[in-house]
Amino acid sequence: MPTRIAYEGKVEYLQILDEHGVLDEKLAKDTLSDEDVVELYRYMVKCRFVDETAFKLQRAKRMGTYPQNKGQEAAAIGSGFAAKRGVDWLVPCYRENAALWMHGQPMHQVFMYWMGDERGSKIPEGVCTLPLCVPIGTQMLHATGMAWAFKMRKEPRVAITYFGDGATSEGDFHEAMNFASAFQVPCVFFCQNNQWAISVPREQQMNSATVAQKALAYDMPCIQVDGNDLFAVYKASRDAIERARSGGGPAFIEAVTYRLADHTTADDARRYRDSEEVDAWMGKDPLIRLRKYLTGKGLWDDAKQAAADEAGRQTASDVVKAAEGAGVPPVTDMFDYTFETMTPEMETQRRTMRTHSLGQRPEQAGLRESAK
Amino acid sequence: MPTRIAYEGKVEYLQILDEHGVLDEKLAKDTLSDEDVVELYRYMVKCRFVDETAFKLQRAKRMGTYPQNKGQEAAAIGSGFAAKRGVDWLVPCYRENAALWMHGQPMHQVFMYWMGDERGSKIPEGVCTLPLCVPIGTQMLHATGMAWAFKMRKEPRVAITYFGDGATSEGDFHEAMNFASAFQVPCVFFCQNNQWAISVPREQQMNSATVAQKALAYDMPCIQVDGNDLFAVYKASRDAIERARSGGGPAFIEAVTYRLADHTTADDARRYRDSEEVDAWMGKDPLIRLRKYLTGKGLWDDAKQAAADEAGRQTASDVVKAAEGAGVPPVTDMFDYTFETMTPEMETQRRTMRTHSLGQRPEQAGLRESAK
Amino acid sequence: MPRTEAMIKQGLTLVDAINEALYQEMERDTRVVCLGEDVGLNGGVFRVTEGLQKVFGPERVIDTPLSESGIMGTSIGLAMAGMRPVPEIQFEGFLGPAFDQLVNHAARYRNRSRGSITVPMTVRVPWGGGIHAPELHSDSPEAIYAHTPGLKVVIPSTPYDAKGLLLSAIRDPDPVVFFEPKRVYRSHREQIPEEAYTIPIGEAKVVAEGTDVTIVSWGACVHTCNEALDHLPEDVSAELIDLRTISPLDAEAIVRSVEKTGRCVVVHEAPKTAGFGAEIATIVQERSFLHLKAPVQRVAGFDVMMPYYKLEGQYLPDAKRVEEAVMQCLAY
Amino acid sequence: MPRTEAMIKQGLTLVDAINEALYQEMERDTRVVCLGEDVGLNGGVFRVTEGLQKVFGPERVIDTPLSESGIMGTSIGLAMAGMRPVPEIQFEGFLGPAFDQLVNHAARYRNRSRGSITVPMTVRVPWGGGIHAPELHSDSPEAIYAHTPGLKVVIPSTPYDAKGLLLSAIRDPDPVVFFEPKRVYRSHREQIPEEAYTIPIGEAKVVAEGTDVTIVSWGACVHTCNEALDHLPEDVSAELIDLRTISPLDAEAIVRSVEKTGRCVVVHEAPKTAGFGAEIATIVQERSFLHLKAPVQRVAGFDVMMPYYKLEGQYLPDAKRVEEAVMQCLAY
Ligand SMILES: Cc1ncc(C[n+]2csc(CCOP(=O)(O)OP(=O)(O)O)c2C)c(N)n1
Ligand SMILES: Cc1ncc(C[n+]2csc(CCOP(=O)(O)OP(=O)(O)O)c2C)c(N)n1
Ligand SMILES: [Mg+2]
Ligand SMILES: [Mg+2]
Repeated sequence: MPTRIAYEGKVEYLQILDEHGVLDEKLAKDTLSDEDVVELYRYMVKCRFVDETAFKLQRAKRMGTYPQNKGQEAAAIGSGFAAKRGVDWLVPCYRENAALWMHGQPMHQVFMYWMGDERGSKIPEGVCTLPLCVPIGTQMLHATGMAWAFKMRKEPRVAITYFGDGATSEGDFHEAMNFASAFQVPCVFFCQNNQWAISVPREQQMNSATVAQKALAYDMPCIQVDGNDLFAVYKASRDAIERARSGGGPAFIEAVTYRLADHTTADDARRYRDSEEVDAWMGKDPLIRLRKYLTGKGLWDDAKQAAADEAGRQTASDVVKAAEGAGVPPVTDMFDYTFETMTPEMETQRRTMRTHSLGQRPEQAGLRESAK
Repeated sequence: MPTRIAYEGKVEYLQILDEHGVLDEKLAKDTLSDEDVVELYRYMVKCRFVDETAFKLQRAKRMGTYPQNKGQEAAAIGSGFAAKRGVDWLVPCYRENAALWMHGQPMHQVFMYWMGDERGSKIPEGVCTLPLCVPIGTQMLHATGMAWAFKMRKEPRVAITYFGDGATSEGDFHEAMNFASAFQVPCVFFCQNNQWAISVPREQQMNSATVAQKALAYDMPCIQVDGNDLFAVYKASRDAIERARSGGGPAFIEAVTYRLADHTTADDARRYRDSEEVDAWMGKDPLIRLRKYLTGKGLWDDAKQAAADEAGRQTASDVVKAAEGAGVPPVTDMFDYTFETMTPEMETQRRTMRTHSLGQRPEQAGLRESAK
Repeated sequence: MPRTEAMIKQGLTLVDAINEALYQEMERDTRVVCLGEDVGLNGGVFRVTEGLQKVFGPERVIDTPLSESGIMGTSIGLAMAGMRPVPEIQFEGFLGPAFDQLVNHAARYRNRSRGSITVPMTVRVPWGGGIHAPELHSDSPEAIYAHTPGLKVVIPSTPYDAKGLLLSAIRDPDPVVFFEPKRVYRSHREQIPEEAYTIPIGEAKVVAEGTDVTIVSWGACVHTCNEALDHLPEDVSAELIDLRTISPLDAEAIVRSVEKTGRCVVVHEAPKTAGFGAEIATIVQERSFLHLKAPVQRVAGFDVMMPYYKLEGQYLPDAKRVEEAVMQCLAY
Repeated sequence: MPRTEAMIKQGLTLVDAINEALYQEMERDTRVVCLGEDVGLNGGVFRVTEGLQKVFGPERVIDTPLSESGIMGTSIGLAMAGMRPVPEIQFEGFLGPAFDQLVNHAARYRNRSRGSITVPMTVRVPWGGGIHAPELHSDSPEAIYAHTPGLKVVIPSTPYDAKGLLLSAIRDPDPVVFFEPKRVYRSHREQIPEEAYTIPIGEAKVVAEGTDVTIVSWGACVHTCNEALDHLPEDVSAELIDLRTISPLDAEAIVRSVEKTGRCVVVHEAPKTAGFGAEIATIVQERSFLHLKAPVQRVAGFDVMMPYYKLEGQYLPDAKRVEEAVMQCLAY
């Protein structure tokens, strides 16, 4: 046959709860119960408070650079809720606090992390989350490898990995997708397409109509969802996770959302994006639409909101207290965790805190005051 | 709209001259003239002789590891012929001798390259080809960068880059495709899908129906062609090159072909693939089918074949003579071409051919015989 | 960009100096293009390329995708095709994904092609610790690139040097890695010539003359060493050398000084083991063995991952540690 | 794989020894998986993994896509999830694309997570020149990884060491880069114990005892040094140390020897500048300064790209150059 179609692929879009808080009842069937939604909304409120608190801490110079999660709560929480705590592994980038928290990583540790303290990335026993990941696009390979181990050992676990729209430009993303598909491992790739990678808009980052279509390269099931719609995110995530768990291989989810804040506290987004754009997306805020929906359904009212706000404020203050209470780690920590067993050279460095090795004590060298 | 199609893409397949030498006249219209085909067929015969000669040289230990081109001549020549010599740049991997030759890179230099001599990669003035590239998947970025320069300077040039099926698993491939598409540069990505990457078959290399669909990730025009069909390869290449030249941006071509020989002379493909598979592909040999077609059309006969064979043999022998005649490069070459201007340390090393720097001559050091 | 009032009065920071060099060279040579993540509209995360896109347009000051290998690899292609690309890698930690293109291609094309293909490209990279940044924003991988034949590695420590060396780098016919010590991006201001000037790559600078001990350093640590000089006892006369370029290395300058002083201390931020300090110590003992009165001392980062910022101050060599090493060296 | 008649009679090559170690450890520990390009059905391009897939199946001896970062990154994930992956990178030149995962992730996870996440993984890499291979198949990048805190770097030079060190590496709780000197993959045979045994990582071996000069080397160069020993004048008594591991480094062994001999020559294939020889020379002068009768000498590759094979013999240190350096060192 001289000409024929060798391949056809497509990307579907899913929205269940629209910007006005109107639910598509049919699509919402078998997704979240009323109790779930109320609980998750409370959770989102709490996360928003904590996020704002981190921002303020940074401005008060009590925290280093911090990337706000604001506006992306539905994406993190909808997907995080679909994963089994203590069973499935979350492999995050850095804008998924809400999901990590839900899976047991204490939020004060996340604060400690941004305060420049490795102890913030110490994962408690039983918690199945990896540390935040700074080098963009690299962690998806770890998720793929973990998922591969689950498959090898026939464990009913799934890895779900988070990354941004910009991350899909990195080669490692591509290699992870290819491995995951070639070996059909239980890994869910969750792209938080928040429209920006620092100052570069998605349309400039790639010449592609959607991010999700990148999965077609690997014949990997994919979907684009309204990332500010808790229902759509949950449904797509649950379907992908449960399919992966039952041997159906990897999947790709593009959550279309928006970074309502600056890239990080070191950034000033007004330099490169219009306030109209931000304002328009403010209207699609996942919290607002969920509150509208809940109120409409009689599940929520101002008193409940006030209580939720108060709980959020209280939690945030507890988190700050715990994080700041941790103080500075012992300086020897930097040596103690490099290998399981320290090398002789490192022992010397640890003992003397010096890298020169004349073997003399500072006092011997005639220093005016002795070094500690 | 709760659910909709956000993206649709497809890959078309093109064949013009089938395995039996039967041409689809309609599709062949405006492609190659009879004279072109005869000339290119002669060229293919010559390349096959040269390729076999390299193989034998290696077996006689007169050449190092060599990757045969056998079976992929139509892909290299059809695409190479579509590019403008001295204008468009060819950015090869290592299995495109025929195309490089056609664009002016002397074949004895390619032999020298495989004999372990950098002078083999010296590109003559006016020849627009890059050196062979060993690290798989990396050169497509160079082609993209070159094409970008052409676009910046508004030159009507195109870069065409060659790589294998295996190469599309590397992250750099992905980054090149994304850059090329994002900046709409005149670069043509030509994948020689010869079904194998050393011992790994294409179906194991990726879980994708085609290689071409990887271009859908970037909304880049793509096509899959019968890579052993000179007409299809030429048409697809010409269309892509001329579209790129006139500002239409990059394109991806998957040429479905087959590596009839071992991966390289260091490889023994019988360890990992069936002889039936090889035999089946022998029947699709681009030379056989083109000869059938030409003979059927009365453009070719046994006498012409004998003459072409003789010319091929002669050329091969000339190439060997020139390559072997080149001898060993001056040892100082390794220093002389590292930078435009040598560093002081390198000057010392070059002068003394030693890396220690006591500054003594060997004779001074009491060596029994003086070093050269 | 043209100088502001503040610059005219108070002098230029290192960031200003680099910006000025880019601006002047882009004006002079249309082959020069800047590319990288956020270098365009946003002017770079450190504002080093601030304003350039407005002047030269988005085709010459280019916001690229988030793709370091892509930036490096296409820059190689641009350079081979006759442009003079100045890619920026946003932080030294993100050279990782671009390592292969830099080391296996940029460094080798000239030699591999016996001079027929060249890669005149300057890779700008904010480098080093001390700014309380997150992980992989504070490393010092210079030894790796100095160990790569075919690359030049330049590390200015002052605005004056930054401008002159960057202009040399961009005009250099070979690939240059230009590390910018972010700790001193804005910490010092200096009056420097407004017109374009170059400083030869491969020439060290004697920052302070002395007779008792030679201190060799580069980048932000030069300032740490300078601080240490102030704390040394009055009767200690230390010579401070700022290498400015570690590849090619100005070994003569070091040897000349050590043959005078007989003592040497090397100071750098990178982990000690197999750091570039080892190369210097080795050269000194190779070439000035009989002049040495004490072992060459290294003051460096520890052999651990650069700690997160709560502990970076304990990791980075400070004036106290330099002082200690100098005194030990003198007391030997 | 179980020993063949030939092996039983003539001993094992380095390739055989590694194969045997992999076979035994995979039998002992089901967490061990081998993965890489062509390591399965084809048994690896050097046949190091020959036969293993037949015994352990394609789920434990895995042919991966052509994707070094993918191999390294998924191996990290496998290791974190409790497996003991042994990825192979086909040639050292192709560590380039995997550099970022190795250096910025594998080396750091334990420290970054304060011990809660670990990466017990052994990266096997055929390494070094001298086999007339094409470009990027003959490099020696060990200094780069020795400069990376959090990685161990092991380089055996004999079948016996290869087996014992590989078993230690796989059982090590931290990431190990295991460089296999391909020049001596099959050049020597040795009778070695059939049962599993380990050799501690970080212990050098005295290959030949001597009193006049210490020669320090690793990998295939150890054999070059051995050859040089034969050519030295009768009255020269040279001690030869095979480091076997360059990170962690057995500095004590070197220092002990040099304090006896007073002289030291380091030999390696990698380019001289900022090569690992510099670290050794520096340590020797730091710790044995008063014992040194001559500068530590380096015999190394030149500061150029590893040349294509027509000239590799001129680039690689040979016995003659080692001999020269030793004699110069003695004559100092
Ligand atoms: C490999 C690498 N390159 C560059 C950076 C610097 N950087 C940090 S975040 C960022 C943008 C990330 O964009 P995206 O992936 O869309 O995630 P988002 O921040 O929008 O959530 C960049 C360029 C980095 N951290 N890692
Ligand atoms: C980065 C890199 N990894 C591994 C290799 C070793 N290697 C050489 S050729 C090859 C297979 C290439 O397959 P493909 O891209 O399909 O090209 P083909 O050889 O089939 O033409 C491999 C793995 C290499 N040269 N470069
Ligand atoms: Mg984003
Ligand atoms: Mg192939």
